Amino acid sequence: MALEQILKPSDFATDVHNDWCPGCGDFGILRTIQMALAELKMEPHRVTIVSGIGCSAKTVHYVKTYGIHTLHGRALPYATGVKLANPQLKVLCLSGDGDGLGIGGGHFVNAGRRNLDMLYIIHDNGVYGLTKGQAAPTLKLGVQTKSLAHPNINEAVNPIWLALAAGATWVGRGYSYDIKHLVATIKAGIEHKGYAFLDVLQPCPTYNDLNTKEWYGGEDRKDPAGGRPLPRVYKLEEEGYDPVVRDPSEVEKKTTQALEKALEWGDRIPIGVFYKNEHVPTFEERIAQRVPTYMNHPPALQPIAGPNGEPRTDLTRILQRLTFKAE
Amino acid sequence: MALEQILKPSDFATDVHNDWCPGCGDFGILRTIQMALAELKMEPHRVTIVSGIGCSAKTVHYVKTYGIHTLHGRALPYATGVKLANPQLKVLCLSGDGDGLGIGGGHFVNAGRRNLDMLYIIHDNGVYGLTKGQAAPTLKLGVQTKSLAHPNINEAVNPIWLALAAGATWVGRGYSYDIKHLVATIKAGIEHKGYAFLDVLQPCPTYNDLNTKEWYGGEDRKDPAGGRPLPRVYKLEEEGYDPVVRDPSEVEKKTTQALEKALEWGDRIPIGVFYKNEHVPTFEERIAQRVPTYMNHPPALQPIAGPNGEPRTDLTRILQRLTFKAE
Amino acid sequence: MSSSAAKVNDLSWMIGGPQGSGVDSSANVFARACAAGGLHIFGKREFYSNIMGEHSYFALRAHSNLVRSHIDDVNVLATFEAETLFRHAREVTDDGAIIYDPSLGKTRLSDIPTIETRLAADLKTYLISRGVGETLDDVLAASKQRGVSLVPIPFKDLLEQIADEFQIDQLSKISRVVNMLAVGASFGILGFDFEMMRRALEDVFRAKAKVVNMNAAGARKAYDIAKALVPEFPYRLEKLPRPEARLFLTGSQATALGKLYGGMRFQTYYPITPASDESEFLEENELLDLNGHGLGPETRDAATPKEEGASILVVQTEDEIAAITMATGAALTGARSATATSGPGFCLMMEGIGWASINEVPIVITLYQRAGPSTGMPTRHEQGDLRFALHAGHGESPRILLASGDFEECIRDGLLAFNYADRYQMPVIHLVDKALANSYATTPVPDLSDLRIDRGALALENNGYSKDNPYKRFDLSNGPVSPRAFLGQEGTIFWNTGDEHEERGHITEDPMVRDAMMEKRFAKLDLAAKEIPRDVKLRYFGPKNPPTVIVSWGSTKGALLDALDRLWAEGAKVGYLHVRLINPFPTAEILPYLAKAKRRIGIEMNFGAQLAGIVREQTGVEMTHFILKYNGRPMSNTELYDAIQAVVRGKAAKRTVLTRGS
Amino acid sequence: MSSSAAKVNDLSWMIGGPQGSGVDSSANVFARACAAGGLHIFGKREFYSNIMGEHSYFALRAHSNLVRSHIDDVNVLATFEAETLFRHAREVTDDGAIIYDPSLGKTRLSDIPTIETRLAADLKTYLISRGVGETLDDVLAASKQRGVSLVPIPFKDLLEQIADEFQIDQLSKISRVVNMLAVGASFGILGFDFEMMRRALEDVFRAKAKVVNMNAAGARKAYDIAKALVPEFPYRLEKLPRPEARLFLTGSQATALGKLYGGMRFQTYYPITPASDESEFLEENELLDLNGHGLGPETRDAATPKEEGASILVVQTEDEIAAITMATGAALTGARSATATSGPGFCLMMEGIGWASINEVPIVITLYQRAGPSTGMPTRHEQGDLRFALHAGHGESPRILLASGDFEECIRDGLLAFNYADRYQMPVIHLVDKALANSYATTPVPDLSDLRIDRGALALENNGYSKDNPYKRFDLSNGPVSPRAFLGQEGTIFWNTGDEHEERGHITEDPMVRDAMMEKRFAKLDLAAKEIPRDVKLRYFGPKNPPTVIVSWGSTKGALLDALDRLWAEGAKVGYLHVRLINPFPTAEILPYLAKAKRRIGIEMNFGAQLAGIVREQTGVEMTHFILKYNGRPMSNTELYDAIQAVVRGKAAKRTVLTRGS
Ligand SMILES: Cc1ncc(C[n+]2csc(CCOP(=O)(O)OP(=O)(O)O)c2C)c(N)n1
Ligand SMILES: Cc1ncc(C[n+]2csc(CCOP(=O)(O)OP(=O)(O)O)c2C)c(N)n1
Ligand code: SF4
Ligand code: SF4
Ligand SMILES: [Mg+2]
Ligand SMILES: [Mg+2]
Repeated sequence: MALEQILKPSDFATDVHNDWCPGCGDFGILRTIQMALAELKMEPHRVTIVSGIGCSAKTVHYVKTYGIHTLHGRALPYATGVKLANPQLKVLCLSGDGDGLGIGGGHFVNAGRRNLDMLYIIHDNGVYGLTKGQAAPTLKLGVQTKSLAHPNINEAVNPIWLALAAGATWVGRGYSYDIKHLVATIKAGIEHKGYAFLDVLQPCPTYNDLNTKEWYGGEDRKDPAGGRPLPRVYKLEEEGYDPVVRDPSEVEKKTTQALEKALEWGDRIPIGVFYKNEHVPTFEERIAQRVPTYMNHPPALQPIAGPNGEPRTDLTRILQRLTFKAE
Repeated sequence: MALEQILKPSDFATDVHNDWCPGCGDFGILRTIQMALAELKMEPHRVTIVSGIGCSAKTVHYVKTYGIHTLHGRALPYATGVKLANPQLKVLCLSGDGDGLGIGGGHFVNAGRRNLDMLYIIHDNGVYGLTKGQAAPTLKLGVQTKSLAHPNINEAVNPIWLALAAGATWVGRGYSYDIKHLVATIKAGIEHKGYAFLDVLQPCPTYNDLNTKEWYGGEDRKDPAGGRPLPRVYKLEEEGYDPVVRDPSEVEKKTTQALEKALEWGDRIPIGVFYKNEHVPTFEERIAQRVPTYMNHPPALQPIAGPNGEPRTDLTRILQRLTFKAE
Repeated sequence: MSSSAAKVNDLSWMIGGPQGSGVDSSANVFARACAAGGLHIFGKREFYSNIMGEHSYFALRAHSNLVRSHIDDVNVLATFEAETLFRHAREVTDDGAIIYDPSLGKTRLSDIPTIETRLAADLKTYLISRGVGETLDDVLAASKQRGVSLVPIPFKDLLEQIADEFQIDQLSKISRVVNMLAVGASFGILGFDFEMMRRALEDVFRAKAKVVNMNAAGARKAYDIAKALVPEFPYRLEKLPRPEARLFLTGSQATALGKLYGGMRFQTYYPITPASDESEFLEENELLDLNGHGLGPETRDAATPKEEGASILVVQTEDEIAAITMATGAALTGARSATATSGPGFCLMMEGIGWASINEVPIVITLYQRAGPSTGMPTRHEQGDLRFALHAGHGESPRILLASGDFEECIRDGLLAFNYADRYQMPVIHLVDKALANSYATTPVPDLSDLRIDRGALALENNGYSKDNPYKRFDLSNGPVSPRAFLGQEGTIFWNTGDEHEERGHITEDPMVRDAMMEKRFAKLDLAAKEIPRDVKLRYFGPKNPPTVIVSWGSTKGALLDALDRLWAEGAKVGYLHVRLINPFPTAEILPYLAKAKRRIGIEMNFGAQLAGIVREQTGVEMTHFILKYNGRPMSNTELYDAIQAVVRGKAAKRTVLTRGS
Repeated sequence: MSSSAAKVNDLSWMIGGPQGSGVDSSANVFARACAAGGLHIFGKREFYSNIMGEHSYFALRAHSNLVRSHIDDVNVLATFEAETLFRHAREVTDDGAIIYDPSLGKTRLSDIPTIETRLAADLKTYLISRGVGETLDDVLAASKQRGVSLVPIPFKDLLEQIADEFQIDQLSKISRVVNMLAVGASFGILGFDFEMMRRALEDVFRAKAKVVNMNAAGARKAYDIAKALVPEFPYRLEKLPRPEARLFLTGSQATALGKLYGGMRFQTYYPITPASDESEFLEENELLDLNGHGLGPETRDAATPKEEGASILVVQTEDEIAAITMATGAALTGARSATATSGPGFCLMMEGIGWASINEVPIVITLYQRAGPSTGMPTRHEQGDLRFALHAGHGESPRILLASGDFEECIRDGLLAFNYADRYQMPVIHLVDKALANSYATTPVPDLSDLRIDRGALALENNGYSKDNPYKRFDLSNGPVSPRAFLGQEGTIFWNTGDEHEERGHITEDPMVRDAMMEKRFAKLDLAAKEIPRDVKLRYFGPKNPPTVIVSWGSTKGALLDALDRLWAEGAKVGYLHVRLINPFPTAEILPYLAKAKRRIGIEMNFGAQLAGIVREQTGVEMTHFILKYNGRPMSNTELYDAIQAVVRGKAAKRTVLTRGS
């Protein structure tokens, strides 16, 4: 398929019936992924999208690229396997907040340590959507959505902060109703060299009646003058925030700055890129240091058999150490 | 057993043969735990120590308290279960760095969200000791201990940082060869109201030939004047560092300060208390808000049967909603 | 599609509509109305793994006697939307009725994106075979051809009237009333006392008087219209006088009740369908009463003073690994402790189960089976986890497996699971399944006065242990069961480890101690096999020494008994062995039933006939026939009746696969 | 304790000492010296789950013919420390010898804290029964009473001499030489050509000439002393001329070689005993050569040009959940991909295995069994995971189980596992065990020229798929196997999901598609049962139609064949069925062997006789006898010989539990 033809988001759409609730924030994420892939002129078959389990995870069925809908909490290791075996593929990974930060918390931490070149998106809706609205790890302590029998008893985890602690080299946040900004952010994440983590604020109108579109949009606090809502969400880049580590010596400063921004919530919720550092070698680069042919001959692209199935791996060198020969 | 008699660390010792390698840093941790319990006048049977799997996890067999040696990576949830079912017990939890931060990473994150009143200690030796020296999550990128075939390919995780991100309300670090300091730190951790996390630098002379006692002690960089080694480890409290959040408004400042300290490594490695915040309600307190009798009648201490085994739970109220009565 | 004689109080009713549109509460109202009228109800719920919009339906049976299963036929199909009609119209009996919205007549099959390609093709073939087109009107016409009564209800008009009456500005605000109109219409043609429906509405919407009135007003209108349209409908529902007190509940609730009654005080869970319903129910009821020893108010012992402080702590964990390990930690303190999950979560509990078993910790795992493998069909039914539960965890460690077949067994096993866990100091896996969990029914309040709590051998405080005679958690000197101490108890300090251990619980690799501990652990299972009463192990139903014996387990029980009642009434000589204790397997008790039978039928909701495999492994006896189902929909009384009859008549292949259900 | 006739090249040798003190390299040198002399070697390693200090030992057999197992008797026991003597002196045959340090004579049993209480008590009883005290001298005296030759070696003196000669300032720097002294002394009494030992030292210490010389010098001294002390020792080792080329390797290495040869290019692991040895071996050999198609240099095809860029990527993951899922992700790209683990890790792979099975992903799991349950005895042997592996994961999904019994099977199955995974598009669980993994032996270089790589049905690029004829990953139209495409391939975009799916891989809950997919998946297993060659499924050894047939699997093979060789030589009519393909179970092939046998013995390293259970489940045939062992130590040729003989002679109970090993 010639690349020039793939320019429309609809080229990334499938005919699969979408069964999200009306008004679900996931629609925005789906659309922006399709737009970003189109704008980046990606060939659909060169892209693999991996997801966990949850409402969010169904996304892959609606995108016309290879789509791997895996197990609850395991999107990251599956995606890692795909990328490691064939680093020439573009890999996106999607999780719900329960999927990525609850049951998948251990992988979240360890993916940061690798810095593999891929983008990981968490659909942050504060609830376990598909199992009917239990509190997810991003829901704040003491709040009570309509789906809960009691106020939430756990402190929330801060995804931005955790990603920084884990070692992600690009950390961002988007909002699923700001399509234009989200497309740009997703594109930036895809283009980052290394492991990029993107938290997307994704209202779940069915179960989370607190962090709604109206709330993020500030409908409850109208500008006394014009009567216009004062959105809670604001853009980092519009306030001159510079997330980029331009020199390794800046790591500490830029990290601390990102951490401070990550603490903001409530009246002012920053979106945009919090941190970006391309001075850390990617996992692929680290492997290539040991195995120089890795990028061109990764595991997926090595011939292993001759025309008649003859095994082509030559074990001579290894066997020499394990063989006793006649005198 | 009258409390006054339990004053010697040896009262907390068992006759079980200790099989750690000579010079292992675990000895120091074992000894300091026994000392701290003695100094705090704890009754042995009121204490339960829970551990995962690894060299470090064997500790519980050498301490005369209830000792629960569990599964690799699962010390925290077991300990959580013990404490939740009987909050009147004193619970300590021990892990190796692989145990707590590798396979147990997900629980690490979620334990912070709860703020249960217990102390969690990680034996930080940079390697998977009991499986013969593979790189553990705290080993730095690119270094190569004698047990590794190749330089370490993963970035290290920063336990202090991660604990803060997860929400631990007390975060400290000790060094297993500074017994006095470690006893004091462990005691402080035990006495903290809420979830306390303690990272202990624990040399593994058998597999980690980089982060050795000599290295921490600075034997390789002697003071040019007196010829004395210049230790890498230094004490936060000796430099006037104040970790305590005295008012909720200080949270951000004290956290940032702790994060900055957590980044120090190499020439100067801080030990002591990084952060302490008792303004966050403990998990026990959160439960008691819903179930006022929780502390006095926790799950472990409720009568469930009459003298002849008659079930004593009265389901009348629940059944009323589920019963149709004759007109 | 079957008989057309007039029938009183023997009805199969179905309502369908998109998930989240209020279909569930209308089914609830229908059921409660029937129950209020003294009828028995059995309801089955089918829905997609989806939150909103996909098709869901409720199939209800109402009867003067106890009903324990659904049938394939539908006598009355009620809905306000098109998809339900496309999907289910063919299931309506020739003498049945369809309640529908006439304004949807022009809807085409291809307008419904949620109908699976395979089903759409199949439907099209059907419509062509009937010589009609593919609109809803065509579907209705085909039904009418067969004799089905059509009951058009002008849903929108009625809604508008209600909006007017109750001064509602936007129709969308009362859109859910539409479901109650369908219920009202149903009762109209069935001639049921409308007052019962009003009562049910009050029950369901408790505090909200306006909602009750609005719904009642609408339903009444629909009732009258329908009644006028089909005055002589062959099916009737009639109030029965003075029924005894009855429970009306789901299998999840029954299980929860049994566990609470058994003294459970700690439960962990990670959200998962269909298991989390139980935990959420427990969470809502966390504050408990301690009192007498009856299940219901009638057995309360007024002499026992009411005590304070009873409660259950339900903890939502970060995953199922934490769920099982946390529950085990809690069990060590003496609290009766459990976790509840379904297949994927159970997968994550393997190590935890092994640890509990080697450390002889009493812990209960309630396993709500659903259709696997992998994520499978999360909201659909299966009994596919039997072998996995039996062999859960690497290496070899004992556990008890109890599988409940109906609500009373759910309650009893909920309590017994803890007794066995305590007495034999090992994990008990209590198998339930989606069909049981999500079906709801009326059932007489069971007499549980025989139930007692048995905590097994305990090392009490002030126990006489001393330095010279120290407490040994895994004492080998007095039979396989060693008295258990709780964390925090004085004088009984012990250790646990997942490693092989000596008597105090410290690690050992001594080959002889190892052998002794392995033998100790498994001897407890032998003990359980000896001690557990026969009537917990299995139940036999049917004539003595029949030529045909069915072996089955779990929730097939309801459909089997209902089907067998009919077969027995017709004189069929069929026996049915319902196995409830799967491990230790009741080999000796089962053999006599099988040895003499000419035909042995394994009936299970799975592909592999798992129980039959265990039976053969343990007894050497092979089933001669299998009736299996694995399409995610529970077996109906109807298809079981047909399939068993075919076997009895010698007309069945060795393996019959049931495929009904939509 | 047995025969006392002079024996050439038939020796059982043991060396013991604390973990980490160099015992392993001395055993290695002993073995290599023997191998260099043309002898066959079989070595077994026993050690605690400990890093340093606990007792470990190596039992080696040296023979002119192939040896496949250990025996219980020890002919020469060599050590420089006390614990080994306390533990093993009783195992030395009456005509054997003990090489020891005379300066330790006064050591008391109670001085050794690492000896288990149970063992210490047992030893004491023994010493009392011999009328001696409890020092090492007493132990030696008791041995001498029996005729055992005592060979005191002045280890410290010799070390000092070496230190002098080689100008070593601190004795502690050469403490490890002490082990080689014990080896030298052994060869001294055995009269073996010392030159072979020198060669072995060169082999082991390659580059380090000084180390070689030092060790050789010391060993020579000990050699001479020992030779002088026991000039007429009945056991002798003699060089054999011109042996054919032989492999000398462990089971882990054999398995790794098979996998590499089979084209594996991606392996994940999380550290665990005893599985991680394989992954670490692979990691050390990550850079590969691509070339001809032989296993060894002799079969290299010079015409095929050497290609660049072959390598295997071995990834240490954060846990075993990541290990299985990451490997599965890699497999989707077309790379032959595997993970290797042991019980606790395998527990964490349940969901991943189910996902791979429902998505028909070829993935290999090498399962190194060790003694369970739970953490169990991590460094000890067992075959306890068979049932768990067979039923791994909730719900029902197909997988293939292959169990290797010896090194050649490890190599072959290493490759075949991938072929079957690709051909039947499902997980293959390759069962190995601790005994196999950690034993090392000489073995003829196997002829593998029959092995081919079979990737199964693939959807090639430029495949003619189009919008109207789209690629369907789970195409139902052409038999159960659908051509597989790789991620990244053009024209074959597909989806995967753990949910039940339709042909393209999208979620479905359609009951009929569900049935079709279940049947498709299991039909592949039927296909495998048909296609997999009989000689992979099982091997039968022994006479035709014997009255006694043994059924066994896995690494019991070596000890069984060694024991049977003796029994056959004595005329016993015993057959042995070695089952290698456990699933799909070769029912038809196995039945004829069992049907006619009067006695059927199930021999397994587990408590529950797991394979025997499967045999009964599948064939209805029950074993008449069981020979089982579960104390963590592999079955010896000796105890198997005795136990089988007892069965044949009608003197055995139904269940014989073997208990030898220390
Ligand atoms: C091991 C396991 N446990 C539980 C589940 C049940 N489950 C399905 S979706 C889901 C929660 C999804 O929540 P989240 O990840 O936040 O995604 P969302 O639906 O909110 O997008 C859970 C717990 C599962 N599939 N697997
Ligand atoms: C599920 C599981 N995987 C692997 C292992 C094997 N294992 C035992 S100890 C250990 C590593 C221990 O390392 P660490 O936690 O750092 O503790 P240390 O020995 O260094 O104190 C591992 C991986 C196990 N017991 N369980
Ligand atoms: S439940 Fe919430 S997250 Fe899921 S589809 Fe509905 S709105 Fe979206
Ligand atoms: S291996 Fe390391 S951590 Fe383990 S006991 Fe030895 S020195 Fe300590
Ligand atoms: Mg969510
Ligand atoms: Mg460690």
